[in-house]
This record gives sequence, structure tokens and C-alpha cells, in this order.
Amino acid sequence: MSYVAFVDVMLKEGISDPQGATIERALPALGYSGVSGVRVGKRIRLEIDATDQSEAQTKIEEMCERLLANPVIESYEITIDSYEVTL
Amino acid sequence: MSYVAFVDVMLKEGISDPQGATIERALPALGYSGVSGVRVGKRIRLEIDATDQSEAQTKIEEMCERLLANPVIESYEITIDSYEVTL
Amino acid sequence: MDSAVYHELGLTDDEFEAIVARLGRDPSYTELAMFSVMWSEHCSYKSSRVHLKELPTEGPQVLVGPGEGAGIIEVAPGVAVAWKMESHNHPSFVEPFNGAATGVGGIVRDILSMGARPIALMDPLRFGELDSSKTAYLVDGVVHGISSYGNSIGVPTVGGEAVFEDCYAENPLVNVACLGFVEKLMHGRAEGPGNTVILIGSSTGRDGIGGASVLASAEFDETSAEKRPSVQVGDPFTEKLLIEACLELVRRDLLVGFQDLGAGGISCPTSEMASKAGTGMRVDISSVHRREPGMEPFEVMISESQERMLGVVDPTNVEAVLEVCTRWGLEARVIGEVTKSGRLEILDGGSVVADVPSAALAEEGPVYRRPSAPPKWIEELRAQPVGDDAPVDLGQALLKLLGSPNISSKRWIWEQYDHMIFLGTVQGPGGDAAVIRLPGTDVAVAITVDGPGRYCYLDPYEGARLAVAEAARNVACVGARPLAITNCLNFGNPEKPGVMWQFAEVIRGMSDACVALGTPVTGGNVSFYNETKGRAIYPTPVIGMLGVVPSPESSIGSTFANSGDAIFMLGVTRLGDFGGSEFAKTINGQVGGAPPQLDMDAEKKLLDFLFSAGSRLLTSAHDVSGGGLAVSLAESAIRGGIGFTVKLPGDEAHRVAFSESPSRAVVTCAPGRMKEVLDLADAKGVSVAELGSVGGDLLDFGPFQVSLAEATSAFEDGFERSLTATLEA
Amino acid sequence: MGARVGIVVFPGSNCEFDCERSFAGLGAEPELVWHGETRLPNVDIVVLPGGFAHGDYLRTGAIARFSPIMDAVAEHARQGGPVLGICNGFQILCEAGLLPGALRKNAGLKFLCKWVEVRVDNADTAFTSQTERGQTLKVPINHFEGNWIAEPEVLDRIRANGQVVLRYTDNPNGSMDDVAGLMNEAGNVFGLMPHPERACEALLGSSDGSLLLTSLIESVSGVRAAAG
Ligand SMILES: Nc1ncnc2c1ncn2[C@@H]1O[C@H](COP(=O)(O)OP(=O)(O)O)[C@@H](O)[C@H]1O
Ligand SMILES: [Mg+2]
Repeated sequence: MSYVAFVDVMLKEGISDPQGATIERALPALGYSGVSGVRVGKRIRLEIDATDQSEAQTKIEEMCERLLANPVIESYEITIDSYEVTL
Repeated sequence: MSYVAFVDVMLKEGISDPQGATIERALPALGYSGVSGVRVGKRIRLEIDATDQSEAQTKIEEMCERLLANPVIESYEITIDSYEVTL
Repeated sequence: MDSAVYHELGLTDDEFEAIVARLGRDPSYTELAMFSVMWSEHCSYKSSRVHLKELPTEGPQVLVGPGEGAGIIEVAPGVAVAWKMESHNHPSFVEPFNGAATGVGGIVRDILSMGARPIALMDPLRFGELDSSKTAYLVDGVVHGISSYGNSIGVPTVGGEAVFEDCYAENPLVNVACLGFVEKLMHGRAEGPGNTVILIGSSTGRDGIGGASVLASAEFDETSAEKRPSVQVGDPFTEKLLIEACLELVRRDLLVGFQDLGAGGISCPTSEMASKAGTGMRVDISSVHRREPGMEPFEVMISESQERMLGVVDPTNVEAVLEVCTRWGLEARVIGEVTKSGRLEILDGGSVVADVPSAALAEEGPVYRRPSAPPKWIEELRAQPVGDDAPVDLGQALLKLLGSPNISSKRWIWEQYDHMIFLGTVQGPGGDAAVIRLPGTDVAVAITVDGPGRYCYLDPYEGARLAVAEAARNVACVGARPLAITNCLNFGNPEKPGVMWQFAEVIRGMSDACVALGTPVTGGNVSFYNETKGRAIYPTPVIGMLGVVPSPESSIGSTFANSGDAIFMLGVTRLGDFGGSEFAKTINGQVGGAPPQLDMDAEKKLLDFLFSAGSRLLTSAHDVSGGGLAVSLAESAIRGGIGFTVKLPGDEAHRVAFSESPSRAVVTCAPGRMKEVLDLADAKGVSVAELGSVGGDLLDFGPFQVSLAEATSAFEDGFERSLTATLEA
Repeated sequence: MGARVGIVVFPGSNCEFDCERSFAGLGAEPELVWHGETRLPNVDIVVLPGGFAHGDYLRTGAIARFSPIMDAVAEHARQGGPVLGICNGFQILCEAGLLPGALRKNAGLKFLCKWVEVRVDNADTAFTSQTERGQTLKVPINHFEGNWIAEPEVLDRIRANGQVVLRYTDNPNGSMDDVAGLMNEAGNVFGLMPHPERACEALLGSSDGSLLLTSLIESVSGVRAAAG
């Protein structure tokens, strides 16, 4: 079966995020006040073949540890959509 | 009130994604077969003050149209967590 | 106080006793933390100081020697440059991208602190053999980190090194050198009690807490993983703003004194600037702008958050300084004032959290003359065969060498670096040295970095002399006169007598060579504890040589230019010089015996010849180093896209082709100028051999040939091929 | 008196000094303009230089295009005044909608600093008048996001209008239709990824870039002579 999954990779707490901070500083000038705590991460969408959802989950976790995320500074979250049959 | 929101910015369908393609090419070598349709986008987390959820929504949509996404190549999705009172 | 507390901060019992004696009481935890970073190996040079004293540091060209942010050298009347090298080894192993990026940021602020605009970077890098995917990952991350930071702040990276040896597998070396153009010489001194102290730049967070003591002053082991919270993310954008804002402050004369924040965080410039000026400082850390809530005073004092500078400002200029910073979008906060007390008083709002003599932190750190003795293995190593057996096929051997990670072109690396910005890069990466025209002047300097670790492993004294000589030769080959050096000394654990011996020998060799060549040491950096799980790296002194070219137009290239040009070799080839050579390692898998011995007198004559001949007489010049004469000839041919015909003796051709005798160079001249070359060589007492001529699409050595096309693909694609092969494996 | 060139400095710009030097070397009168200004000084040409405005954070040019000066730049363009965006400047012009399309990461996912060859495919513009159609120029590129893309219909339109001014002869970054440099429909706003200001001196590798900058300078000196 084929699953659609999303992997959200964000910088760990305490790791500074200059990009987020810069965006946050730019917003007021564009007329957006009251925005804070901006953090920028990655969102990865993928389709994966697996016999069942839990296999998909384990496979993706492995991929995160080895390739998709940098475990030293990033944490990740995996969301798997209920399976779809790809044509 | 203050809301935590996530903005997911992905390349539009049909726009090729070199980053996703590269990851897809690298995976088999690491022993992961059956992964396809890899797309890499951005996930932006932010906290925003608004009187209610719908105001937060409109504010963020505007920010996306003008700043957070580039309509020529990107599409976006907004998720707002149920409000939290920040201390 | 419970000894566990200060042990955990990396302080020994003796060091703790010394602190108590100096204060006449037990230190507060904040004070203890401050001592732990300031007395760390990284900040205090406690193991190296006694040896560094031996180095020659003076000369008419030296305006500022070691001890400040960077050495300052006068390269033409009224024109001065800052030149300095630093290491960021352990952080780059923990997190290659950000470790390397923040390494660039650190050295750039050192240069900036002297009132100089950073105008060029070089990145001597060392990794394990390129056949492991871990190494490939590190290479990719480090290069990407340097590229993204250096390019963004708009400072060109014009050269470097990339060396691959197994000993660096678990302990890569990421050194970065920076050249600055002095706009107005500044000093890191807190003169004038009553002056205001301003912290400029990024907010202070918990990132990089104890970096100096944790990452740079201890061996590596499994537990290093838990030290990862101290990983820092570089912010090149803020660094760029810092450069422009600070240079404006300098130009407008708004600063009394000025220093960067690096290792040791706020503790470092506050204590050092006060101590140097014999003053004190009162600082209220409640006014330090923070990135995170609930930070402890000690965290604020030792956090190594990047992209920050400390300025001492006359009260009448405070407004102007704050205006400049705000305009550039930088945070700047008044955090204290200079005092007469000679003490560093740290307040947190109302309460005093630290009160110690500034000198105690900055200058009165421990000094160790650590036990030093030749390691047991060295004799055995020297007794081993050098690995000079003839190869089956000389042509194949040459191709193998040209394609090997250490020799092959590093284009894959330097094409990721902006090496052109400032319109000063007369010669960029790819040659023997970079030639940089200084902004708004007609003065050009040559810079290069060299660190033959394998030679130093076999014989640290001789290896260090060879390092200095090769660096000098590299700048001479582009037509420059060597002026001064900076260095980065990468070694193992100094608490081991064998490592300390290597260090002492390297210092001795470097001193002798620098004295002989008249190139004083204007500064540098020592990185100890480059060991992982007890395994030390090769002793690796990286020499950064600075030279001056008569004029930007007069530099010489290393590429064969015109068909018909005559090819000469200058210097003497000794047929037995294979100890620690690329040939021995790559072809015979052997590292042993003694390295080539340097004849300093011959070296000086060669340098003199190259400088006097210059582009007036020569159409190209390229030094003979790794891989020997054959590789040197091949490189010039490949870079020029044209072949050559030379006649090497038939018997034992591999010795002539691949021996690594120092003090040699390959030069070319127009056919009509041959006699002048021979006469000049004669006049300078340099032995010269007429080898043949440039032309055709064959590298014809006489006894063997390879096609220019084959050689080019081996040399140009070799590196990327090995790298991507392992990345995808 | 030479053409007056206003070079906009954004926080994070880093090629402003090089542009200044090269334009001055060609007889123009460059002047740096801070992005925070709301009015342009009296200039004939506006240049958005290369660099990393606002660190290139979020997207290249995304934040810079909101700088106060950008309204004045747009107005200058609306009135037919020449605007040149080099590298990051090109990216900003696309984000600001003054030029079509967008720039993505290079296909090779690597930053590239190297000499390339571009072909002039429209020599009949204010930016290329000193060159010939089909002529190739040696100029350096220096970017991570030079991979230009636009909707197919947009590409068809600008091709039909001859708005593609420069094309790579050997595409280094995956850019659609080998686009290296573009102009707007009116023909007064130009954007290119290569750095002509870095190619104005043989000593540094090439002086082909000066042909482009001179074309621009000439284009306005005519106008100003007419204006008397
Ligand atoms: N990490 C690097 N970054 C930039 N340039 C590099 C790097 N490594 C090597 N180079 C360049 O490649 C060329 C060859 O390097 P190397 O073989 O060390 O020169 P040499 O043997 O003459 O000292 C030099 O111009 C050097 O600057
Ligand atoms: Mg060399």
C-alpha cells in the first residue's frame, strides 16, 4: 500500500533561529504587530510504500534520523495520512 | 488573545522541486525503496495576538499573500492551534 | 566548595586553590564559571605560552605582533593589513555546517576588532580518508557552512587546503584565515575611567554555554554528544551588519577601544580590555539584551552567542554610537562603565554577582611547562621503509596521483565560495597563492596556507621548517616577497608528553625557519586536544604566509600559457626524498622514514630568484610539492589546457618524477628569454635544469606519456568523483 | 557630466562598492542610496546590487522588496527610468513584481561562483546596445538561487516580446529556457544573475561586462542631452 506522509522538521528549543528572528523583526514595518516566536523549519511531503501504517512510520523515522533531519539541532514530527491507493 | 499558528509553504503542483528530487535520488542508496513524490517546503511557526481565531486567520492569510509565500511558485496552508494565553 | 562543582567546569584542584588564594575567599558560582572559561586552554594558552615565547615576532614590517585580535603588517608605506588564523575543529565535528560557519564569523570579528575591513578568507581543512560516508557528510557540511556564511557577509574565500588522512577521521580540522585591510588601527583596551561600555549585536542566549571549556579544551568521547546544547547557529546577516556598523564607528572615530566576543563570552573582552589598560569595569548584566528568559548570571557571563562586539565609548559619543547601530538594524546596549578599580565588577540589577581583579582572569591564568618527551613509536616509525618502490606503470601512477583526494583539483569546493567580491582577486583559488589587490589602492598582497601534517608526524622539527618554506615558496611563485606569517597549531592532548614534544619541536622548527626567511610570526592560534578516544591527529601546524607583490599587474600565474615556451626546473632533485610523500602514501600505501631535509640556503636563493625574475621574465611559475616534479608539470599543463615535452632520465624515472625534494619550482619563459633565465639563476646561485618546452596535447615526460585529456579528467573530476561516490554509497 | 547612477544599499547587500567602482570607472557618477529613504536622489539609473539583502532569509528578495525606497524605485520605473537588478537585485525585482517569474535554488543545489558564457539574444535594448545579437560575453555568476522559472504562458509572452535578453550557452543552474537576463515589457527594467560589474577589467578575467554597463550609461546620456 502507499501512504502519503508529512515530516515536519523544526530547530530544537534553545537553538537560535536567526531566520525566524529576522522575519519577526521585519513584520511590524509591513504593518503586522503582535507577532512573536517565529521559527522557520522544513516540511517534507512524501509517498511511501509499506505493508501497513506502522511499517511506514518506522521507515520514515529511520529516514529522519539519517537524512531528512539533523538530529543534532533539529527535532521532527511525522504525520501519516490514512492510506491511499496510488494509480 | 494569543494564538499559535503554523504556515506550511509548498511549491505549487507542477513546479519541479530540485531539493525533493535530490532526496528521492539519495534514498535508495541508503536502503529505502518505494519512496516517491518527495517535495520539500517550509514550515513557519508563529504566535499572533488577535481578538479571535478568525481575525488571526485573516491576518495570517494577508501575511502569506504579501510576504510568507511567493504566489508565482508557492502555495500555503494555515493551521491555528486553539488559543493559549501567553504569560 | 564541593570539588565536583569546579571539576565539572573543567578546573583542576590546583587551579581552584589558585583562584581562592587570588580572591582570598571562595569564588561565587558566577566567578567560578568566568574563571573556568578564561583559564581554559583555549583562552589562556596555559600549556603553550612558554613555548610560544620562543617565536620571532618582530620586524620593521610588523606594526602589531601577537597578543591582540590580529597581527598588523605594513605592506606599503601607509598601507597595512591584518592577518590571522583560527581553528573551529571540535564544533565542526559536532555540527559541520554551523561549526564551520561560526568559525568564519569568529575570525572575521577578530580582524574587525583591529579596525580592519575583512577582505579575504582561506580555509585549511582536514578530514579522514574520503572513502567513508561520515567523512563525505562532514566535507559537504563544512564546505556548505563556510560558503553560506562567507558568501553572505561578502568576504571572498580565495584559497585554502583540503587534506585527507585517516588520523583526522574522528577529529577533522577546520581552520580559517582572514585578511583585513586596516582602515584605522584599533586596540582592545578599556582606557579612561568613566567611559561607557556598549554591547553591540546579537542578543545573548544559552547557546554556546562553555564552548571554550567544553568543546575546545577537552578530548572527544561518547559523552560529547550531551554537550550538544552548546551548538550555535551562525547568523551571517547580523555579522554583515556588524561589519558595516563597526567600520562606520571606527571611521567616525566614535570608539575608544573595541573587541570581539568569542570564546569566553562577555567575560573575555571585559576582563581583557580592562586588564590591558590597567583599569576596571563595572557591568550590569541586567541590561544585556537576551534571547531567552530566566538566564542565570553565570550563563549571561559565559554564553558564546555569536555576532557580538564590545565597544568602549566616550560618554559624549554614546548617542552617536547608538544611532549608527540602530540605523544598521543592530541592537546596542549600554551595559557598564570603565572604572579605576582594576576590578571587574558584575552586577545583576542591584546585587553584585562577581567582583574579581580583571588581570586575574585575563593575565594571571595558570602557566604550565608540561612534561615533554619523544613518543616511543617515533624511532620505529623512522625505521620503516619510505615507500619508494618503482610502480609498474609510471603513467598510471601519475594519473592515480592526479586523481587522489589530496592532489586533485578542489574546484568542487572553491566554486561554492564567492572568491571575486571586492574586485581584488587578481589570482583566486587554483594557483600556488592568491593575489589580492587592496581596495582603493594599487598594492597587491599574496596569501597562502600550508600544513604538511605527514612530514610533521615523521619529524615535527623538520616538518615545521618545510611548512614555512613551502608557504614562502608558494607566495614567491606568484611573484611576491614573503613578509610575515600567522599560524594555526593543531595538536593532540598536551597532557601527554609525546604531544608536548611534538609541539615544542614544531615551535623550534617554525622559529628557525621564520628567522632564516625574515618572516616574523604576527599571531596565530593553538588548538590542543585534537584527540578522539585517545587517538591523536598528526601534529598539524598550518602556516599562513603573507607576501607583497610589486604591483597587481606583475603577479605570475602557475599555468602554462604559450606553445613554444621553455620549461626549466629550479633547484635540486634528491632521488631518495620519499618519506611522507604523496607517492609513498598513494602508490605504495606507506608512511614512514624521514621527511625530506630542507636546505634553507638553497630555499632562500630560490625565493630570491623567483622574486627578482617575476612576470618581467617568467610566463609561469609553480612550486614542486606534493607528488613531485611530474605532478607539478601536469598541474601547470592542465590549468593551461596545453601539453608539454620534457626529457627525464630513463633509469629510475619514478624517483625523478615523484621525489618531493623541497626548494624546487617549475618555471617557463618565452624562447627568446632563455639565456636571461639561465644567467639570473647563475647570478643567484640557483641550480637550474632545462627540461623542454610547452605545446601539444600530450604530457610527454620522455620515459612515459599521458594524454592531456586523461590527465585533465583525473585531476579535475577526481575529487568530486570520490566524494559523490561515498556520499551516495 | 556622466550619467548619475543610484545604487540602492539594503541591509545585507554586498556588491554596492563593486558596482560603484565599476560604474565610476566607466565615467558614470554613482551614488549609494540607503534602502530606508523614501525618495531617490536625482539619478538617471537605479541599480539594485547583488548580495544577501536581509540575509536572503525566508526567500531571496522577499523582505527587501518592502523597503521604503522600493516605492520610489517602482515609480522611477513606471516613468520609464532604467532600473538594473544584478543577482540579488534581480531576485528583488521579481519579488517586487517589476520583472516576471521567480528564482529558485540552483538545480545542483550548490552555490556557484564561476565564469560563464552568456549569449546576447536581443541587442536592441538599452542594456545591450553596445553588443551584437548572438555575441557571447564572459561574465561571472555568484549565486545559490539563479534557477529562473515562470508560468508557461508568461514564458511564451516574454519570448514573443524579445524580453529574454541574455541566455546561458551552457546552463549552470537549471534556469528555464536558459534565461540569464530579462527585461520588462517596456524595456526599461533589467535583471540578470551574472555580475557585469565584476567583468570590467581584463586583469580580473574579463571586461565584457563593461559593454552592458556602458550601454545603459549611453542610453541615458542621449536622453539627458535631449533634455538639455
Ligand atoms: N578548502 C579549500 N578552499 C578553497 N580553496 C582550496 C581549498 N583546498 C584547496 N584549495 C585551492 O586549491 C589549490 C591547490 O591546493 P594545494 O594543493 O594545497 O596547493 P599547494 O600544494 O600549492 O599548497 C590552491 O589554490 C588552494 O587555494
Ligand atoms: Mg603550491
